[in-house]
Amino acid sequence: MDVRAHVSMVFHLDKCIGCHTCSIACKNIWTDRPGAEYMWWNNVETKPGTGFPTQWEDQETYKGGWKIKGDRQLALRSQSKAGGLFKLFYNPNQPGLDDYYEPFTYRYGDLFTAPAGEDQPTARPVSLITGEPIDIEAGPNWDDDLSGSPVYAENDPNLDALTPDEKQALFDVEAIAMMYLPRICNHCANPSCVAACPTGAIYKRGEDGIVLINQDGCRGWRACVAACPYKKTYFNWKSGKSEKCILCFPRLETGQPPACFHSCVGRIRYLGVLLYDADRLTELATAPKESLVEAQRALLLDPHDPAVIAGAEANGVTPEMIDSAQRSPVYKWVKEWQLALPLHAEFRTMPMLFYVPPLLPVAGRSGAGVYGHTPDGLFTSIERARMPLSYLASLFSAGNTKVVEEVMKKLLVVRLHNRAKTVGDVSDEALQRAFREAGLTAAEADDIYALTALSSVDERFVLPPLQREEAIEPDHEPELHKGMAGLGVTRRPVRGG
Amino acid sequence: MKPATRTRRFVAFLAERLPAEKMSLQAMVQKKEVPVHRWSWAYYLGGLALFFFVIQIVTGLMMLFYYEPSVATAHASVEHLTNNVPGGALIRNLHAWSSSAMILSVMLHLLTTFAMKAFGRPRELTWVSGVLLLFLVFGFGFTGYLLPWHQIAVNATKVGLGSIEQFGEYLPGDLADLPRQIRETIQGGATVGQATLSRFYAIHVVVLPLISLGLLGFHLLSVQLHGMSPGVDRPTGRTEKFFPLFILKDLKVWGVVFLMLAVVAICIPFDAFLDYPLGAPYNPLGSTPDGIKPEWYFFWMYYPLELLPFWLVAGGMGVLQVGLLLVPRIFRGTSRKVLRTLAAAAAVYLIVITLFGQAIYEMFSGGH
Amino acid sequence: MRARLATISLTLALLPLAGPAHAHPEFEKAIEARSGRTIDCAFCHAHPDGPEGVHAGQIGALSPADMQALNRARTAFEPGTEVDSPILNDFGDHLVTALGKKRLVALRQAPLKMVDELGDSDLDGDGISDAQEMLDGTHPLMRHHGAPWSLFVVNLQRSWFEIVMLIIATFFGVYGISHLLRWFGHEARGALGGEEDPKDG
Amino acid sequence: MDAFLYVGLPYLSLTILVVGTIVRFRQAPFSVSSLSSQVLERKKLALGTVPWHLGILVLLAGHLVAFLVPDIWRSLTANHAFLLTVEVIGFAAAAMAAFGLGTLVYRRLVTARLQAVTNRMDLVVLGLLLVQVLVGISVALSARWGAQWSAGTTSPYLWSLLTFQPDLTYVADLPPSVRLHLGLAWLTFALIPFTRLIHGFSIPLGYLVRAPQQVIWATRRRLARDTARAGGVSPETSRRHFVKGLGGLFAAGVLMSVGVLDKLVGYFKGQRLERSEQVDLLEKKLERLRATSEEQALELERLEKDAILVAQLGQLDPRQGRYFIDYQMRPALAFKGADQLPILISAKCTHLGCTVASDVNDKGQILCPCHISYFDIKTGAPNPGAPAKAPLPRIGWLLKDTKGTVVMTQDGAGNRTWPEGEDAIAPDALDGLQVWIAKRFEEGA
Repeated sequence: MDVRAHVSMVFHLDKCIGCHTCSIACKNIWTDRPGAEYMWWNNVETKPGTGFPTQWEDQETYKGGWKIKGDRQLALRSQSKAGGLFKLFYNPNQPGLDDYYEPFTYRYGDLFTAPAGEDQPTARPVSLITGEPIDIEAGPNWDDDLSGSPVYAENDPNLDALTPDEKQALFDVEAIAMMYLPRICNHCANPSCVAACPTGAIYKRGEDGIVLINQDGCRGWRACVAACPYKKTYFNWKSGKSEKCILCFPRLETGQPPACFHSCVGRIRYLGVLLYDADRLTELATAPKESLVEAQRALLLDPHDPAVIAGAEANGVTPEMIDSAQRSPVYKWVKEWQLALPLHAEFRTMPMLFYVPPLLPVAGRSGAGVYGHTPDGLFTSIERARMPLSYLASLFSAGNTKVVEEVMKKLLVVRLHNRAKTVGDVSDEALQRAFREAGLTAAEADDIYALTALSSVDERFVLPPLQREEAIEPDHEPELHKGMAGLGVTRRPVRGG
Repeated sequence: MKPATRTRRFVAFLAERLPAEKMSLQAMVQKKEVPVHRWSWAYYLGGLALFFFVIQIVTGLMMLFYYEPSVATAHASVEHLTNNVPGGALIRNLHAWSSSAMILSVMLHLLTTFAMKAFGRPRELTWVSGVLLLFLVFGFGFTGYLLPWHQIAVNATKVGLGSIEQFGEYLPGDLADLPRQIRETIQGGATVGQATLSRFYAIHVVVLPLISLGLLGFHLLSVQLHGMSPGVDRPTGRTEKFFPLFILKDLKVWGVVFLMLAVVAICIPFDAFLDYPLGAPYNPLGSTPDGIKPEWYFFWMYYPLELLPFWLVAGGMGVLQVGLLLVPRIFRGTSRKVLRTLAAAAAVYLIVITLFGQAIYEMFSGGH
Repeated sequence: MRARLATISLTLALLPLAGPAHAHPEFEKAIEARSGRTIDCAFCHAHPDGPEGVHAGQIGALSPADMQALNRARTAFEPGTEVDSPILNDFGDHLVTALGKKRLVALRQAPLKMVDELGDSDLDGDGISDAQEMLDGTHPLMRHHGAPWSLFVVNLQRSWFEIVMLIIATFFGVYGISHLLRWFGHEARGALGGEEDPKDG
Repeated sequence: MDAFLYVGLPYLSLTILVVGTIVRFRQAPFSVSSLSSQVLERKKLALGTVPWHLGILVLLAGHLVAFLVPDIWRSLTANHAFLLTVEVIGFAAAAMAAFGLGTLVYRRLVTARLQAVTNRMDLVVLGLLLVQVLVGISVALSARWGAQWSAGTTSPYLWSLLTFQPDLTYVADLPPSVRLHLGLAWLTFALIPFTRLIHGFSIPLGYLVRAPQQVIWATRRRLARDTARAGGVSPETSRRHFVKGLGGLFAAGVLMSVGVLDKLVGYFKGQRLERSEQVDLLEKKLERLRATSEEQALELERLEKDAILVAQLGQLDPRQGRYFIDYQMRPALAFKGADQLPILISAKCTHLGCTVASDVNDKGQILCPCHISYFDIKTGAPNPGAPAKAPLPRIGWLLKDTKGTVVMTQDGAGNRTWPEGEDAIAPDALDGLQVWIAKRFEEGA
């Protein structure tokens, strides 16, 4: 058993209002510079929709993630080892700028300096790359709230999993349902970007699992961009290096939550420590598609188990980290209550960020324009949901609808339990039956409710300051290990000759 | 100032430079720490020079077993050592390579010490003793060069000693003869001959080693007393124990350097770089061979001597020597940044004149 | 007296053949131009000032027996004759033996062409052929004189075993010291038990 | 010019290449990148970069093989079929490279987005490479079978550079196009550290063998494990390090002493010399002793006698000085002057005391080689601007006839006397006179 700690996050999608505050916070801190304007380390997508970059989930085109080769062997979808070297010159799977969007700004100055004339002066959009005026044709959230649109939503690759009827139902004008999906780098336990990097500049930090790109080591071969199925590594066209979300490690190391977490108005994010068994990674990553979610849960270890604690200590996990792991909200969501699910587990990268699927668009039923919440129709309402379970399953459980259904049932029971308490129109017997079917106890439902709705920041963010410098100091020369500190840019990032 | 206060001040000065309370093994060895920063490599240079000095002593002693310091036999004995004695060529080669390496590391040591402002209070005496050691090292080079008694060596020595006499041109009246007398005292006769060989031999083998041992002892003692200079302007975050951490690291460096030295000494005879190898013994009637040059470590003053008026260079050398000794006084208030620039400039001068001196000389002297 | 007369007559008779004795300026110049190294008569001659003079290794100091040897050497017109001239060093003798006096005289104006006819002899055994040493301007009779790089290569090949052993020994030494360092690091940390902050002082 | 282009430039650019690359990788690793522009423009890039890289890699490999193993290569290319194949492959690769590079240049010049990432050096590099490839093709076309002849010309030239024995003869007779190709290659090398070309040094071959996942630990896990387990450092680990440390030192010591001991013993024991060697050695020593005794004899002679024979006047030569030792045991030179009388002059340079050479040049001067001073033999004066300022002292002499009578003297200042009257010297008997130096002329000089 090789116990390692991992800093992990949970997004409670029921609470996301799609306001993009997280994206803006992230952009202002990290990617507001030439060459990185088009990067959105954090972005929020409307689902169904094509996302950013367009159709990123379509691995037939982009070849991200892993595939099973032969007898449960993992292989990169994007390249073989020798082929990786051949693709140094030109990588057919790398998205072009048009798959993202051409970054732009406006000539605001024109508004003030335009000579007097007939027409109202306008600020023309100009490209941030060429500086020339352009017609804006796309943006990072171009499909915002456009679920149901023929251009965007219909091209969502996840809809392939749906039957024609379900599709039809999804796009009924009156019944249109949508959800928001905030995305950052998943800091996967089995990252394909790391495996694809020819120079070995991308790495995973052993102590907290954060995946970083050594900017001094990166040679701009762009294999990671193609290999990441989430398209969360970006190529900085100016510096010629790849960049990605760093999970705000400089903030984590000083005890602050990441910027996206910190700015989230819906308080949808939970951050904590998970312990996982690195020895079982290969075995679990090659599990059959329908049991991938199970496999991922099996990867996570119980932080209260003495054997696990001993293993963690033996591996150099600090007592503070173990303590955090025991109080981790993430562990509760993912493992205890089994409510949070990995995004696209079928990419087999073992993403370590998890999502609680949204109940509202599922359970909401138009009818007479009111949402019905009767215990009778409780679980049938899931089956008749506006957003088909198979769609959610395609997103969160590698197509296994059973997993999503279980989650939905639990979420519904929590709601029912609280309705019984506050409104009182739910019979005790029906409630008990619902608890039984969902496999939940009243106490757990209370806990879930408390963590969902009443939690303070200290309950949502449970992590000791990583204090990496101090951890390093006894053995290492911090000066010499600058290169291992993520961006590691120690001088002005100008383009090399 | 009253004599009493002057004495008191002098005592106080000495007390600060040689603090008796620190003169214990514990203070000098156990407690000593070496700052860790990006200039830390410079702390190895002094140790390296010491290491080369030890090699010089060992190989020098070994050569003494065969060397015969007489005009008639010196050359033949060196030739015998080189050609017939098993390992003799290697020992001689080691001595030659290591002498160059020692001088190089001493020069580097001086430059880095200067750049790191390691001569600041209370390390003035350390610096002064170091500068004296530098002079001694050049003295070693000069005297040792004569001992094989071949044509080049003797003529080079003649030239070297001859420059003393040139001072006479600038002295008035009766003093004008003084330099010649000094020169003849050094060489023990009107010309470079047996007397010179005997004197140089004695100086190279006995006098200089004894003085260096004394000075070296003082130098090392004061280094241990005051510890390593911080060397950088910003306060350094980390230090490491001198004993045994730094010592062991030092040993590691020594090991690697010895490996390199040995490989070089085994594979490339030092003579191969000279136009005139051991060659012919000195022949007083023979003419001086064309294009004789001193060893590379004298280039920095040899080429200026060739190109510029003698009085200018001689004056400059004098100023430099005094200046070097007075560095702790002169540069008391200078920032490390400026010192670093000065040291870099000096290094550039040394490198350029050593590597391209001949080309520069040919360029300016009309291609002879 | 008879011996002396014989010597004088022989010397007179062979005077026209004494040409090569004056060949050295061209030789020196050619080699210096080729290699950039200065050489002197001692490259081939027994005396660094050349054959003429009264000192050991010069004609003026030769005994009658030496004179005979000299004359024998001077009459070695064809290649292949073993000579032992009192005014030449081994390399000079070798040149005469390898080329023959005739050719040697003929090559006076183009001394570097001698190189092609020298064969691959290596008199000093330093691993660089005499011909190459001539081109390099390094002494063919001195084991420790040669073009540094060539010598390096040759000696590296000769003493590779010693050098490999040296490297291994150094490796062991450094390995040992590294471990001692770590041992000390552990001991120190254990002994100090955190009571002493390494940042002190 | 050739020496600069084909000896100076190569060393210069290789030095720049090595030093510059090291400095760049160490000091500015962030600037080292392939600087791909695929994200900005991809269609033309695919058309350009793939053929270019494949072509140039094949070409470079070919060049490298011919350079590294010229002998094997020559014997291989002696086979006509092989040669033909190689040339065809080379041509194809060159065509590919040229086409690809052309596309890249075109693309860079016309695409608006790319202008944002194009700097002057990019253009220099593209232009240089294009010219170089085209020159290379023209070499291949004009001087056919380059695969074969290069092994006998350019390869030895490159080897001569590599072994620090540069030999220009190989390149001197090559056609201009080949020489241009070589020169441009050196120029390109020098540019590598300053341009995007440096990405060629980061070919990630390690990728073929490395593990897929890279995990970097900031803390040493084993150490941490030990610390956690023992509440400090495990004595076991500590002891292990100690033992390993001593073991390493011991092994090093044993190896060193095994290697060194016998040599030390050998050194001090000395070698029993063979007879011939012993003879040589003793001869040499004897010779030196003789020389020394000669010197001492000279010294004695100078102490004892008032006058010393230098030479027969007839032996002196106007162009070639004859060395002798004066009364102060310093070298001196004797010449015959234009008036057939001797000129005796000190040979100890008045600058730093080197011995002056004995050949007289056309201006009647002798040279001190140490610092290039020319002295007029008649006056002893150095040439203007010479390092030596004082003239070489002239030495007085006596002329004695065969009977030992002094017939003429000249002191150091040049004053002549004829003790027997000027007529006592018959002009035709001059050569028979002996030149002597006398103590009285030198004392106080």
